[in-house]
Amino acid sequence: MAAGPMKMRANLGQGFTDIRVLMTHPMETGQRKDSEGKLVPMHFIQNLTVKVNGKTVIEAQTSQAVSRNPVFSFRLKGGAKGDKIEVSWLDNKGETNKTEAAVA
Amino acid sequence: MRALLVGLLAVSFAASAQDAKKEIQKYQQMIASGSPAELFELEGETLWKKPQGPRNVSLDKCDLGKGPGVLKGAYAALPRYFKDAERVMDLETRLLYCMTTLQGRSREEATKRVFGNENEPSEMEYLSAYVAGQSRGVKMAPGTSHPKEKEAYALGRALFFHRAGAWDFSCASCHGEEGKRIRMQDLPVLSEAKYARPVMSTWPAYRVSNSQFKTMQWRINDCYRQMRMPEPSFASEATVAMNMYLAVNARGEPYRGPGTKR
Amino acid sequence: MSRLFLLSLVFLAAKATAEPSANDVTKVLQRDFHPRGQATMDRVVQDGLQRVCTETHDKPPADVAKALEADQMKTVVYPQGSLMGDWKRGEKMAQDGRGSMWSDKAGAPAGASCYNCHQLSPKEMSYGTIGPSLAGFGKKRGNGADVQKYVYAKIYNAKAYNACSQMPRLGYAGTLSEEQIKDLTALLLDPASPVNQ
Amino acid sequence: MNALRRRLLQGAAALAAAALTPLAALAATWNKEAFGAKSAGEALKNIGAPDAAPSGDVVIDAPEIAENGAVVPIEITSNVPGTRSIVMVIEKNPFPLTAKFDFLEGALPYVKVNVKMGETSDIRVIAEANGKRYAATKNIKVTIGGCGG
Repeated sequence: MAAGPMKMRANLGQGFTDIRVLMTHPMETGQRKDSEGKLVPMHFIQNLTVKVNGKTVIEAQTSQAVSRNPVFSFRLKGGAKGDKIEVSWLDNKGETNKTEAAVA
Repeated sequence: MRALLVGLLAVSFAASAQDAKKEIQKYQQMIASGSPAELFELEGETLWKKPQGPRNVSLDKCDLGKGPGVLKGAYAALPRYFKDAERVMDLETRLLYCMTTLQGRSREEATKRVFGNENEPSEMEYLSAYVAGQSRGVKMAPGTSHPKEKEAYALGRALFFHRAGAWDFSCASCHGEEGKRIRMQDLPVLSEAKYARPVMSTWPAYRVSNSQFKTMQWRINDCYRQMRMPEPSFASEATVAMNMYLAVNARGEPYRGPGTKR
Repeated sequence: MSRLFLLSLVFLAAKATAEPSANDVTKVLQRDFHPRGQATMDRVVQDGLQRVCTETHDKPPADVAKALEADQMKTVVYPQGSLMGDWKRGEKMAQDGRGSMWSDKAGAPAGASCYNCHQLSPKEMSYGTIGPSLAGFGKKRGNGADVQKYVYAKIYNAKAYNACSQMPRLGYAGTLSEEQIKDLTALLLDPASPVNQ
Repeated sequence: MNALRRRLLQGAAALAAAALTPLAALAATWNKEAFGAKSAGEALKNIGAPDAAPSGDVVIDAPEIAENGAVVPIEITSNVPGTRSIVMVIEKNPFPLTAKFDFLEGALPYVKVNVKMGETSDIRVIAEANGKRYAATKNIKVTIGGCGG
């Protein structure tokens, strides 16, 4: 799949909030050849931001070594049902996507 | 002394083999808990509801055996006999039927690209992910009462033990004996319920080795490829029969897929 | 309605769900499979050995097995001279699982898939167990002419020693060349091979 | 040319994206020197986390054997109070630096992610807290799975 849909779950755990976010992204390393033997150009997520109720809590920089269709899990201190979590990414081609979920 | 040493060596060897098995299991558990399979269910839902074909209608009136548009538990009851088509069908065979009858698409167009790749998954793959996901928690109960269903099971069983091809393989060559593996992969004895259940209750599945979502039709197709056989035709009676044999061997198991595989 | 008719109905119903014969299955394969690449349709036609193994679920009567094995032995063609090639090439081939599939380029050298089913070099941790471990194979048996001949023939046609073995007939099937089988023989028997360390 | 300017010059797609993207995301930095480094040491130095002494408070949970190098699940937890960042390198990858996570107020220093490994390698994690660094290492064997066809 090319860069596309995301899905997120945020659940209240024992004293923390568990976040699991799935992203559709090829995460191409630039070293892989396609079926015709041509190198597939690099294409990967470089930045990731996690926000809670509009406030940034995690910022990440990532390389092409993150697996295709990335899955990240994070944890937040405390939290409450209904807290709005937003995760967004930006890749090396300037493409971007984001998803939102309320803590359940 | 020497015997003791040899004994110790054997023990440590056995221990390391045990450890390796444990670590592989841990690997499998960890990838399953962080699987992108759900993304395919999401896309599948969009496709299910998207009007397509000459009649420009979606698949949401497709009858997968539980009535038009009923998805809950439909996958867990497949394969089964369909009176309208006068044959036993598995999920993909039935989806193809709906594409041709409801959407008015030609079989040729609808089967042009049944197996996708990592860049472009196929419509069948997305749809299978979505439909199968609607059976989570439902016990697998493929059709076993209609004579055609019995026939399909018997044919599937015969196919399973049938040796042919350039390398003389049958399915049972790899999946016929307990405790065997290929490379590091344990081989399930698919003729037995104990082994068929965990396997069949987690297909279709996301395969991490090639970042692709794969269906049962693909699974059977790729086994025959590696058996050095010619290619089974998509949705053919033989492939549905094989699927039926495996599903019946797994019946009673709550469906837990779409799963994640190596 | 005559009793005979009723009986024949019962018989037909029973027949409908009875296990299809190997012949029936072959007909299904001919109808439902299609050729692709080097995997041509002649592959679905069973030879006598495949037929007997299918019908007996790989447990043919002893005398039948014996006759089949003798028959298969006749297919083995030994090369002139030494049967030991280069174990390094053999090890590479043993690791390679490709060959004879529709996805493989016809005519390109095939792998031998050995590690899929056998342990060979103790250094390789990823090995299968469908076949017996071959670690230390040559160390235990030496590499005399008889052992070389046995190993070469076993790889060329495994069914010459065990009629319904799950091991492919790699030489007989045309998957591996004479040169390649010699390299594999060396992998098992050469004292310098990792298999014998 | 700095990364931001280059990104802004990347054409219509990027501009369209920029218009829709909150400023914070657009201004995000990506340490090109560190991610482009071909040795773990250089990468760690460039990202501002030169190697440190091992600490039992940084825990890497991962299988010791991965059946496939394309997806290796790694779970990292820092039990060092006040952990602000976690840096991860895969020593034998062509570009070892894999990720840097900055944890601001409200986040726990924990992450689970699937990564690619070209071959059997050490994974090295450096956590930073109160200006000090704490390291953990785990070796993961990448094996060959399946029939290889």
